[in-house]
Amino acid sequence: MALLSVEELSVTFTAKGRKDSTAVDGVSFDVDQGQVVGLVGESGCGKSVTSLALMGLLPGKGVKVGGRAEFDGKDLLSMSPRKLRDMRGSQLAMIFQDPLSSLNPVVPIGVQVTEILERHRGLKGEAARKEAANLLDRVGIPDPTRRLKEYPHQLSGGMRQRALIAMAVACAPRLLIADEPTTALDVTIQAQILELLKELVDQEGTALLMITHDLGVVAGLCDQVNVLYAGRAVESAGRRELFAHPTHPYAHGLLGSIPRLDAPRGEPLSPIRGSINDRIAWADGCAFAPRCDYYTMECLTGTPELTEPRAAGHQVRCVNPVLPKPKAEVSA
Amino acid sequence: MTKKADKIDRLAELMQTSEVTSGASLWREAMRRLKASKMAIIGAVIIALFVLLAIIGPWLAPHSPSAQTWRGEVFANKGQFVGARGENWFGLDHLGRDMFSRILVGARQTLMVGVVSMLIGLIVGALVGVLSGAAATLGGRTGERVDTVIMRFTDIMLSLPSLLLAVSIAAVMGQSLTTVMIAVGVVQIPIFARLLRGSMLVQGSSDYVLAAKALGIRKKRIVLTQILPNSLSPVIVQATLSLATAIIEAAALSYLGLGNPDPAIPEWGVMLAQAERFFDNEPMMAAYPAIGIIITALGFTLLGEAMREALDPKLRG
Amino acid sequence: MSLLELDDVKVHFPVRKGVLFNRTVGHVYAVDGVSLKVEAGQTYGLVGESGCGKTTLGRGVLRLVDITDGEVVFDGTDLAKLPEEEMRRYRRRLQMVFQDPLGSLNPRQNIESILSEGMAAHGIGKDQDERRERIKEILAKVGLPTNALSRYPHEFSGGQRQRIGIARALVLEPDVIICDEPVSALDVSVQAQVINLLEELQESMGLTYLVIAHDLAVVRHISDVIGVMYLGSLVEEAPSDALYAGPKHPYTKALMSAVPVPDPEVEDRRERILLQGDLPSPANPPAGCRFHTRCPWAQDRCAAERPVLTDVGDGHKVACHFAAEIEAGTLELTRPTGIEAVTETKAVAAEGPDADKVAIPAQSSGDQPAEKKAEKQEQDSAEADALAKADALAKADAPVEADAPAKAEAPAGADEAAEADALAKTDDVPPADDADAGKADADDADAPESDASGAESAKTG
Amino acid sequence: MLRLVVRRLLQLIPTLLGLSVLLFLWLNRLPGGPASAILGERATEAEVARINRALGLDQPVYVQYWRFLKRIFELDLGTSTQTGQPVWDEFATRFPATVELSIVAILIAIVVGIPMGYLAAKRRGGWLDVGAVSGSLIGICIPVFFLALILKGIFAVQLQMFPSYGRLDTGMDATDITGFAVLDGLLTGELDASLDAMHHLILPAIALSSIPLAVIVRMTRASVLEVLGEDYVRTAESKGLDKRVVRGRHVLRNALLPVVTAVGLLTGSLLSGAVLTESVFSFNGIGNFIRTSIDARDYPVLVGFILFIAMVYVLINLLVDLAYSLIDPRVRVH
Repeated sequence: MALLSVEELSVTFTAKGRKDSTAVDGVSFDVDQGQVVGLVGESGCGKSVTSLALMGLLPGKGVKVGGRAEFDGKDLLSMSPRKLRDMRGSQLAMIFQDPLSSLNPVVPIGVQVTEILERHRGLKGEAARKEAANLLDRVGIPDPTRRLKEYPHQLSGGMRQRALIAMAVACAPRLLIADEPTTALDVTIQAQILELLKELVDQEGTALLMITHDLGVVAGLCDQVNVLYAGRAVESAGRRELFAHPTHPYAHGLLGSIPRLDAPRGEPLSPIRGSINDRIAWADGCAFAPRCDYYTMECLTGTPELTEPRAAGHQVRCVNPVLPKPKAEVSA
Repeated sequence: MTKKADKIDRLAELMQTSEVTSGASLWREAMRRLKASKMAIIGAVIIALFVLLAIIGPWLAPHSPSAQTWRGEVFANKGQFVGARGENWFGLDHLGRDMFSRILVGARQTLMVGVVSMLIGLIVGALVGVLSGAAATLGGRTGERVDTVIMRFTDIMLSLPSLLLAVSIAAVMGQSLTTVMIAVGVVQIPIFARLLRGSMLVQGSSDYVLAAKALGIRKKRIVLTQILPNSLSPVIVQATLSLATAIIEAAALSYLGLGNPDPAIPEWGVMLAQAERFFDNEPMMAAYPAIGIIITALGFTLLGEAMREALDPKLRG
Repeated sequence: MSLLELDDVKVHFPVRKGVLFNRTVGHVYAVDGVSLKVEAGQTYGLVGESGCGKTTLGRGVLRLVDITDGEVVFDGTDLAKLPEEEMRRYRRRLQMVFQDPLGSLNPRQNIESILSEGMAAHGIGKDQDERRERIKEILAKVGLPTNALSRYPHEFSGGQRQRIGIARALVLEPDVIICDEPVSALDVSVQAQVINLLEELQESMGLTYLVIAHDLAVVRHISDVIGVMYLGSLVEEAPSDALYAGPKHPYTKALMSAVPVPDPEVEDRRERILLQGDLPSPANPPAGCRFHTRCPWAQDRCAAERPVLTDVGDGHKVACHFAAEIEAGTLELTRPTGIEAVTETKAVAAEGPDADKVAIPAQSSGDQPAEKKAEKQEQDSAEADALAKADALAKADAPVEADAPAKAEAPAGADEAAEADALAKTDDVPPADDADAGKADADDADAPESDASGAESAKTG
Repeated sequence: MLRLVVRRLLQLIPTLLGLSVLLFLWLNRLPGGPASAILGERATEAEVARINRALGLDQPVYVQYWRFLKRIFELDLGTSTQTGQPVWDEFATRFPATVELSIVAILIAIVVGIPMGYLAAKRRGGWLDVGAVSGSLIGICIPVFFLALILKGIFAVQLQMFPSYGRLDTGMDATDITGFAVLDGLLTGELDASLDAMHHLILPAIALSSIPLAVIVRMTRASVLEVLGEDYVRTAESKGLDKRVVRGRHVLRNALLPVVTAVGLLTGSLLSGAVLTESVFSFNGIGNFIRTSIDARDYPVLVGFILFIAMVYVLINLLVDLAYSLIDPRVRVH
């Protein structure tokens, strides 16, 4: 049984005066114990909103959340706010994108670490401070005891992201959700943080839900990958399978349009035409149709189903998937 | 019709929903949002009524505002005031004049006080603001010095209360509505100056101003076509709000005896001030002008706040 | 004589401190001696992490930032020494494309007036009709519909806005275009469109590009020659394929090894050189080789003597005393490069705040490109204009990735989902308003100015 | 910390100097100059000349200005034409009353304003939010003296719940130490005097607090709304912290920063509000004294008051800066 299984999660925002907008339109995926699962997609595909919905961090008013999200047998979406609050920080933890704004600027770092220890592990005073220093030390922050008394603006971006990671893993959660944890960092610091995350996940056996738009990061980190477009999963497969045979036209186009460091200079990029706004509602057909080179009339007759045209476990939501020519020779 | 053609039509039809509006400038966007805000509508209605009253008030007034027609009746029974009655809807004032007519005619003066004071503050303040804003953004090292000197000067003016300013102007020019208007207006100057300067500094450090410099556009033109148009929205909001504060502050100055002594020209602030002495036995004489001032000020404040939210860049697009 | 030659260019922002009269107490060494040549029709890629000074260098070439020292020779003329008006006329031939598609277009001008401002300033085209024709041509070249003329910047998507920025540069028929992070604020799929557009325009109009970016893959794809910058100076320069095949400078090696490649096979066997600690503060750069505080092969000589950029054959230049020994593998590591480099917490030299030299502590800045508020020292009370400029440039440097464009790129017309993705913030929040009654001017109008000058980020782009 | 104080004080000098020049010029421009202010309008030419010579007004301007500055430093602001006493002494005796009134007014504004602003933001769009916002908008639009009149008319005159004038009942003999009636009562153990003083303060303080209360409610609401949208509040929630901790340590501690600055600036504007409120309640503070001075065109007092108010305003700005640098670590000086 998966640690977390999300079925048909949907999130719609209602604001007076403006028409309803659907950010997540039926996303489903599973995360097993100790597994690293990627949610990949460009901006506006609903990956961040999905993570906020799971953690119950969406604002109370003006939001409709549908579907189920079973964590360890209990449905997160229908759980009482009080019980969900008890799980946040202890069972489920989250790291955010911008270390600059994700720390309270007027409270010392030490307090922001000990407060979670007090809340979930009942540690008080000196014991909490000692454990906090250990945590900072473990995530590679030098001279941790001095850092406890310092404020966020006295630390660099990389240090702040480590402090956030220390807080997230303080109570050894079973699932860690990372929403673009290294996007706002430079590439050498990103490499440090990714290695740190990998080590923490391997040592503790924590499951990691990695949300990013960077396919390079996914290729190196995730076991299972879900590609999202316009609020719905369009392809999900194992890491090697997806990168070797991207079958949904969007995933295929995405991989073709990214410049690779190891690609010689001459090789031209094949971009996907149009932009995220050129799309249609999933109810009317495949949202990617306006930008797709393979689309036919069937694409415009209602939401395409998830099928497995290439291999078991490699799900694709497309009526005209990109398969190697000729179609007959479908490898098992 | 080839298969490909109808495929494209079907697609175009489905994409209809996300068609982008064309040519809607930011002002039109802000207007659209303004019309949708209840606060703006209520404010606009109040202001419209007030301005209408200011224009046609004198023709509507049943009696002459300054003639002391019922003088005899009031003076006959000392301290006994005539409240609302058939002929005089709002009753009589302490000199036997018809309050209702005075309120109707007074609207025009009060509007004038508000508008003139605001304009003094806006025009002079904006000029000072533009000067120091432009100097700070494009003037280089000397520009920054000019800016600091101007800012020190506005600091001084900020600490001058309108109260004392009015007294000093009254001492020089004598007691009159012009004194009040100048005093209230002058106090607004530093507020407008600092607001416009601050806004220009923010716009001045933006990428599109840097791009204008890179294009080789001359400095004066950059200030006029790039920086200024984008710096105006906070000033417009403040202008609307300062109409409200001007009317209230003018009433306060009249209360302190600096307003227009000449009773012939009715003005709500002066009427409220003069009615204060008789408040204990005839509160309504003060209530009518006071309610007029409060509702009018509320109208401007509501519209100002609604405009602030409509013009707020964070909410744009 | 190449089209654009930079000779030992330095841009130092003075840090001013004082109670009433500000005297200079130190400098932020944003660009500290950079020499490079860009041939006509060629693309020179300038790559480096935030705070390395690449954006400042780009702006220095166009004199949007005062050059402290050195020459910028363009087609035989040293731009650094030109008087204001003459430089203004030269600007027609050197144009710039900006990173933030929304922030670099005047929100209150429609596309036609944005594109014709430049022509008017340089007297191109007799009247507006003639200019409109030219604009229509250019719009077609960059792939924008002609009905764009009457529309406003906020009505376009990020990719379209970037095309408008490119059109604005092209309208003046420039020889050189400096692209400052041209695609880093765009979505991945849109990035490719703009990169291809830039390459097509180069071929059809014979343009010369100086591309500034932090994304190595993009720079490698688009550049003929790549220069790697670290803390204000060039550490290595080489033709792009040669640089990828054999990086010689330790920093370039670490940089290349840190870039993830979208291919599991490559990712699994990629050797990662992890650096310790964070970038030192450009206001207080380490002595000798700037990189010695983090270099895995740092020797004593590196801390004493600053290496010079020397040509080691077929255009490959490197600034490192021991480049040959490292390449031959004969030099021992003096610092770990594996995971222990990340988790070991002995105080790294770069961290030690040797604050004696200049008021700003060494450790004040980090790698974080959006880092604004560095550690407060008594220097904070200074009206540090230098840092306000440095702060603005640092922001421009930020490797703002795809998700961030959700904010920058959410065009009004687009569906709300994009906006919703950046929803975490309650959107229509009225800003803290002035205390309008009475004269209690809450001074927040002053805040941006004092904020910027108060910010102590010693980072410079 | 000292550096900040020194820096701010040094920056005051140009402002105060500029102000003194302004005042000096204004004083000379008075009709007939200071002489007529002392002798009154009907003075003869000879008398005016004699006074001018006596006051040294025939000296060159800069000499007069220098003497004017010297007198200010010696806190010699001239004598009030109404009372014949030195202006400074008049201020000294009356200022504590206005300070006491202003403190109570600001306390009311803070104690009521901040919770209301917070609740309005928390229950955004609810009836409390709409009520708080419209209430504060109306609060700003009511002229202070009219509100004072209504309060006095209803609660003092008709309902007799509160005294309608003065600082203490005539019969009450309270020993006066600091000039703060409530405080003196507590110090000397005369609790009844202290209570009575409080009783006199309530109505004028409520009237005076109308505008600061309105401003604080709207500012707290806006600030809390903004902070609620910040990433670090989301991080706190993601840690599953108790609601109390999120509200206290994360939301309020950040949201109240701009409010502190605003409170500082509002106290500055209270002084002019006090002139109106005190005259309605004939509450014997500096405001009431200024009201009578205006009627009597007592220029030395008015000039003195402008300088006095400038110094108070500048002092308050200094205190606000210091307070702000104490609570916001980002600006705190190491």
